[in-house]
Amino acid sequence: MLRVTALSVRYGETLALDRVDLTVGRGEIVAVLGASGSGKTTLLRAIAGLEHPTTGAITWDGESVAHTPPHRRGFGLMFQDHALFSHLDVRGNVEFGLRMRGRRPRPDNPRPDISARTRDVLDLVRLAGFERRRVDQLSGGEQQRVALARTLAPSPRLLMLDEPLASVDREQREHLASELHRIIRVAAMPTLLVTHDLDEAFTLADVVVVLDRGRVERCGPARTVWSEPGSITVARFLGVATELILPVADRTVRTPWGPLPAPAAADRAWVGFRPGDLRVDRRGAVTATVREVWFRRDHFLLNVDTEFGPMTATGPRSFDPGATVGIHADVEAAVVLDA
Amino acid sequence: MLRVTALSVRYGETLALDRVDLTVGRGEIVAVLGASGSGKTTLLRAIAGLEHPTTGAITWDGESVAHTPPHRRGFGLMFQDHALFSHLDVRGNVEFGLRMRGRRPRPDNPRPDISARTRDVLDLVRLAGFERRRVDQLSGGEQQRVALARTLAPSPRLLMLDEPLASVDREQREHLASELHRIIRVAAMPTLLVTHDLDEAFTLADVVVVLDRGRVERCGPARTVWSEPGSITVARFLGVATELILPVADRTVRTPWGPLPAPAAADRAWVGFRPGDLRVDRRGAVTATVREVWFRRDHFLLNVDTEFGPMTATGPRSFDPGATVGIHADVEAAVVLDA
Amino acid sequence: MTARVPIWWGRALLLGVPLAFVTVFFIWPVGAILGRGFVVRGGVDLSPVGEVLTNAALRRVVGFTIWQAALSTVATLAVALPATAVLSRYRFRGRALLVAVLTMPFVLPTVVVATAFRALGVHGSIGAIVIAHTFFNVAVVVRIVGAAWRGLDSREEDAARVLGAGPVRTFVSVTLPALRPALAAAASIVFLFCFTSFGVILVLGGPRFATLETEIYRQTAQLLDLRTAAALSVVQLGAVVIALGVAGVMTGRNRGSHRLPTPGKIPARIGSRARVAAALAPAILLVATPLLSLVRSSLAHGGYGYSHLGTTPFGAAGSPADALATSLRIAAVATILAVGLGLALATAVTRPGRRNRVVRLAQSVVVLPLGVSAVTVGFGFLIVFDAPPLNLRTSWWIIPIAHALVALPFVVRGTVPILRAIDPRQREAAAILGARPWQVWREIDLRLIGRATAVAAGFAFAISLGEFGATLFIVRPETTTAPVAIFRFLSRPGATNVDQAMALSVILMGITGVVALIGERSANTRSASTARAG
Amino acid sequence: SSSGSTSGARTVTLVTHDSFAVSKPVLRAFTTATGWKVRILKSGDAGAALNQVILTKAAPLGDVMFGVDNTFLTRALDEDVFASFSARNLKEIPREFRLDSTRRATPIDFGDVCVNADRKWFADRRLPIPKTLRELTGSQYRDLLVVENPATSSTGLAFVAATVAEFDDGWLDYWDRLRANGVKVVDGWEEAYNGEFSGAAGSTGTRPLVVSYASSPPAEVFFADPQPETAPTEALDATCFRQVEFAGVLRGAAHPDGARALIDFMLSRRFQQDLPLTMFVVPVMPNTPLPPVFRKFATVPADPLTLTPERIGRDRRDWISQWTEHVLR
Ligand SMILES: Nc1ncnc2c1ncn2[C@@H]1O[C@H](COP(=O)(O)OP(=O)(O)OP(=O)(O)O)[C@@H](O)[C@H]1O
Ligand SMILES: Nc1ncnc2c1ncn2[C@@H]1O[C@H](COP(=O)(O)OP(=O)(O)OP(=O)(O)O)[C@@H](O)[C@H]1O
Ligand SMILES: [Mg+2]
Ligand SMILES: [Mg+2]
Repeated sequence: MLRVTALSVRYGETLALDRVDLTVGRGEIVAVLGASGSGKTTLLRAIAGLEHPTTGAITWDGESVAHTPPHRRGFGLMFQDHALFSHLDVRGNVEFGLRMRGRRPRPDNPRPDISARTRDVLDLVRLAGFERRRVDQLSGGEQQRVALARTLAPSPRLLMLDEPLASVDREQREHLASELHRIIRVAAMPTLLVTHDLDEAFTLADVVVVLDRGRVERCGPARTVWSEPGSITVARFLGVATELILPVADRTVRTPWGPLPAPAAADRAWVGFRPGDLRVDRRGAVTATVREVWFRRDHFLLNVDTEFGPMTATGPRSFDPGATVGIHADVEAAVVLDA
Repeated sequence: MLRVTALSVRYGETLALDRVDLTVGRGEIVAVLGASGSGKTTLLRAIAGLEHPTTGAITWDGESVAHTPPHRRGFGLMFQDHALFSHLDVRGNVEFGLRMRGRRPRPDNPRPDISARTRDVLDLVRLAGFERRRVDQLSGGEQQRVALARTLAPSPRLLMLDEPLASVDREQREHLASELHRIIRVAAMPTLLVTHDLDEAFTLADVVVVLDRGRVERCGPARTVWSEPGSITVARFLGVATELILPVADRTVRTPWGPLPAPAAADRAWVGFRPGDLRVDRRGAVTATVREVWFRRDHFLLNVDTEFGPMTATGPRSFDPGATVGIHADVEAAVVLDA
Repeated sequence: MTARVPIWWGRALLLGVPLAFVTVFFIWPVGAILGRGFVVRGGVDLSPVGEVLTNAALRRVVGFTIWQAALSTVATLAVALPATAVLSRYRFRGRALLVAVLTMPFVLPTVVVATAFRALGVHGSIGAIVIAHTFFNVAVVVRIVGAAWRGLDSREEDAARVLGAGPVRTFVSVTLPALRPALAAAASIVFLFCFTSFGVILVLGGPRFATLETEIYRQTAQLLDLRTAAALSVVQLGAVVIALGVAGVMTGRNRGSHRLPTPGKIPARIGSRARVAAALAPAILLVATPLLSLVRSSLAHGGYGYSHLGTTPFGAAGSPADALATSLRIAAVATILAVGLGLALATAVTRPGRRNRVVRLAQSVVVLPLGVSAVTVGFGFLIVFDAPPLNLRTSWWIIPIAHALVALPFVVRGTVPILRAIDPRQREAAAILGARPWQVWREIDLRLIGRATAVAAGFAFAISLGEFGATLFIVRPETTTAPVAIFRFLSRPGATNVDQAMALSVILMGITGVVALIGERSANTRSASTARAG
Repeated sequence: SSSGSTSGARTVTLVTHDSFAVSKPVLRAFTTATGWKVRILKSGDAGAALNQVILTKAAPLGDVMFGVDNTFLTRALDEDVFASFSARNLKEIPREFRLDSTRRATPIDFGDVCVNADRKWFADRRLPIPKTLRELTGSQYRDLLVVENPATSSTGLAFVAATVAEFDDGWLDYWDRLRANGVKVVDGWEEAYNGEFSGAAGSTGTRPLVVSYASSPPAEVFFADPQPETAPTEALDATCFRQVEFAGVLRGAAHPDGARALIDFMLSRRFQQDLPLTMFVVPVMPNTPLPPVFRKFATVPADPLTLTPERIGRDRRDWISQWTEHVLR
């Protein structure tokens, strides 16, 4: 089990990580989310031993790894920019970790069959037949899958993936995501997953951590974090596009679509909706004027103006800008916070 | 206007592009989709003049660019792996293209437009204040935005973006996507956009091209391609997850949810559904056993087994594996093809 | 941002052994001989330096030395860079052979080359000096810069072209900055060679031209005026240190974009053939013409020299074949010493981590032997290695050690720019995958500098085969090397002596070419087979 | 310690210059006769070798030094690198060679530095070969002479000494005239003889007059294959400056016995006889039989130019700098 306590990392002036606390249990998948530059990569690098924390502790099963060099930690890290070995072919890259471990076969961990394992992980990432290819002659997605295979091959005791599927297409991504999920559960491998794809994060992760400028802004079980972002920043980050400031009376927020319990004894509350929770509907309680319409394959996304301010809603069909529509809300799904 | 005719590119044994035809009009955004390794990057590189086509022609406004070297084509290409200049800082990277266009500084006002333009594009990608940073000390998303800014800065006459937003978070991505859309429309810049994000593709693009193993598998207006993928490969690529082979009689496909017009005079048809078009519903016409459930933030994704085969559907709440549910289909949305 | 090297003593050892070597075999003897010049009755008297600097004639000598070295360096770069460009970018038949030919001059004794140049009418002017220096040093640029150029990541160049930079501007604004460390390394070596060049100045320039090196030789070996010699040596060292400082500034900061060298990516096509030929022509003409004229004169008298390789001339210590065998043995030992120590130092210097002053100093110190007169070092050896345990004055070992000192800078300067350019993430990835520090070195660093190391080893070998100035002072009859033998043949009148000298020169040059060819070939096949088989 | 004797075998170490040579059987004869093996350390040219000996006098490189000539003799004596030693045959050596009255340096051989001429060149042009130094400034010999730089070549220095001996205070005027007459200066004997002189075998040189040795003509014959009937070159008697080479026992030598034995041997007939063809010098011992090529082709001038070692030692520096000013600048 990995435990990170009050971890800070500084690059010159930049405080890239600011007293981060984090726990990853056996077989648990923790998704690390956060805006660009919020410190996700830095967190993984620090855990791997590639950055020197200015403060804080990293322990594995209760023992500090501060004085364990990276190659003895037994952690796997898939780099965001892959960092493939340009002088080795695909197979050379994938079997690298196995060869390094294999030098010291221990009785409890006998020298694995390197080529069989290499074949297996290459099958997994659908790159069978690419063994002899030079890595700089692969497409972006192929490179990313080699990097993933290379990280998985030695079965690390902690798996850290930095945007593992950013460059692969949707079909492959779904395949790989479910395969990863299976592997992680079977091997009970604690996993830290950095991703920008909320679907991926919330599909795979047990726990979601949201970083903001180096600090942990929110941490909790995936479903809870989704429904209770806890702060406006996190709410925005998790897709809240419509923000309303609404009056509170009797500890109740009065929304156009009905009352909601207020979070605190203030006289105003912040109420946020994700686009999917606001629908264009003839019976909608709020009248809106269409400003912009975006095609979203199975629906349309509408930016509209209302008496409560701008809203972003979904609709089943397109409307011309300037048209008047009604907006209906799924009040249950609203995120309510202190204003 | 860019026209590509019968373009083929070969890497040794691999035929990376196979007689590709393509047209991009003024102000038109063409999204290039395709599985990993299907030749998207190769297509952009060939148009930019960085790969020598084995056959085919590339013309701009009717004139061949075959003998125009890359630097005279005036095309902009954002590389999938960024290819930032590691010896230059952020500003040096962004203004590189402007300097190369040879705007001479005047004595009274040295390089006015270069620094103003640099500031503008850096503002656009939200990297104001990063001018002096070394590019290898940026986070992945920051690097990607520098690459985007560098490509946009000289206002190329053709814009080619290779997965421009793969490493930026959802919020930034939506911001950048709408900014890009605005810029492209205002400058009427023909654009080729490679992306793995179907949302992005279908939101931004006028025309969608789907590549498969170097060949154009489908090409057409975005909405048409979405509703009529034209082939099973493209249908799968565009999210069809449930595939049924159903009997045809009287030129009508008999689905459990009602009849559909058959595409041809065969006795069986291929019917595909996207997960969103199959819903768990008490009144569903098909009885199914739940196999797997995935949390999808505002809904659940269910893999179920039915008498017609496995299906992937969505549901409002979670079910335990083994539970029996009904499946309802939005038959209108089905993709029907020859079996 | 960097992987910690947990065993600090490992690094200390990597740094310490080469530094100890340089200290014992270079700094100590040179310091001792300078001490003889400066220490007067127990006190240090530096006034000779002032005298040298105020003496108009000597000031002229200093000025001329710097000027001719700078001019020669520029000329060498001008001739060598176009050739380097096509040799490292294009793939065509005979490439490896060309590289080998360009390397040959390196081993030729100056006396021999002078004969060839004189026959071509090139002598007795500053032009002759510059041409001869270029002839000798083209290989330095072609090989050091070439090794870096081949490993250059071409993606940034693509980016520049798409952004509107033509080939020239792409070269200036993207390629050149990336090559800068290697260029600085090569240029500083060439500069030092020309700066301390001895034979070329005397033989081809003629007696009118005096440089610091010739003055130091005269003051030390002929006049035994150690005071003046020491002062001149200090001035020489000062100039060398300044030159190295300039090179250091030129080197700039690290870049992480070196990849596995992929030799000759672009097959030379019809259109580009002419360009390839044009770029190679100056270098080939300059190098091949004197070489061919040498070969021709070695064939005089029905190839007497070749048929009498095993003949010990009357009164000589051994036959040409004996000298050749000695040279090869010494060169092998010197190469092993130089490559081993050089790689250790290069590794220590480039290991990620805080760069301290010792490390930066170490890099410069190893280059100094190139910038100090052979006679100073040779005389220094005599006065310090006169007692056990380092009673080496008359030992066989002193020769390969002296050669290794001269070759060391090639190994260090040839590999450091490439080690620096290795993306640190590659090492990090290896560490994450469980590679211990030495495994990281073996699997990443060594693989990527394979070619540069082969090149450096080739240089070390060639340097040892051709070294003359220092060898002459420490050689013994039973350790007569080929260049010394050539020199001795030529210092006796008579046709058979000249014939044997010429034949031996051509054979020496042939061996160098073959060694270079093998190195080139094996580096090529290694990277090719890596690509294929891993 | 420096002679590094191995397991009982007695070894005497000889420090000398590059041009030293001796044939193997001769050396073996010495070992057989005395039990001493000889180790030879060649250490650069004559000047450099002596300077190394001087530098290392606290811990001598070897036991014997051979190759100090009369131009360097005073430096060796002033630095006191030799121990005194009277060789067995010393008395038999003609007085003219015994230049060290303190009996530390023993003369072994001598040679003459003379202007050499390419006979064929002069014959082809029907031009008389010059006879004296003075004639060399004649306009018919314009651009024909090549000499060595006295700053870097001992041959060159000997020739300068020859002009001093001949012209005394007027030597610089002579050089001015030589310069005006197109004398060419190169740095070493090798370039002068092999590179510039037209008479050397296989040379591409163009100048028919060169400062070389009286023994060069026999060497041309000896090292030709096959050997010609007549020498292609000749040395000009009246231009010769005599160089005498000395040996001495090094002060502080580890094996002074061996050293003394070796010097005695150098004056023996066996060694003296070997000298002409190994080093192309003439033995100092009278009545040593000379090899046929020497008898036939070598000149031994009866009245060569000479200067005392003291004079050379005192003025050498000034000569060189004045010469450099007049001839090179
Ligand atoms: N080597 C470095 N030197 C200085 N600053 C750095 C360095 N690496 C990263 N930073 C800065 O530290 C902050 C955190 O970077 P990090 O790479 O951890 O972000 P990230 O969350 O991974 O972002 P992204 O999603 O864009 O990859 C950023 O502001 C970045 O600019
Ligand atoms: N330099 C090269 N040498 C050989 N094969 C190459 C080279 N570059 C690409 N390929 C191959 O050509 C095919 C097309 O590559 P390309 O980079 O165009 O794919 P892509 O569609 O951009 O994929 P991705 O989405 O993964 O980036 C791939 O199979 C790839 O392996
Ligand atoms: Mg990151
Ligand atoms: Mg691609």
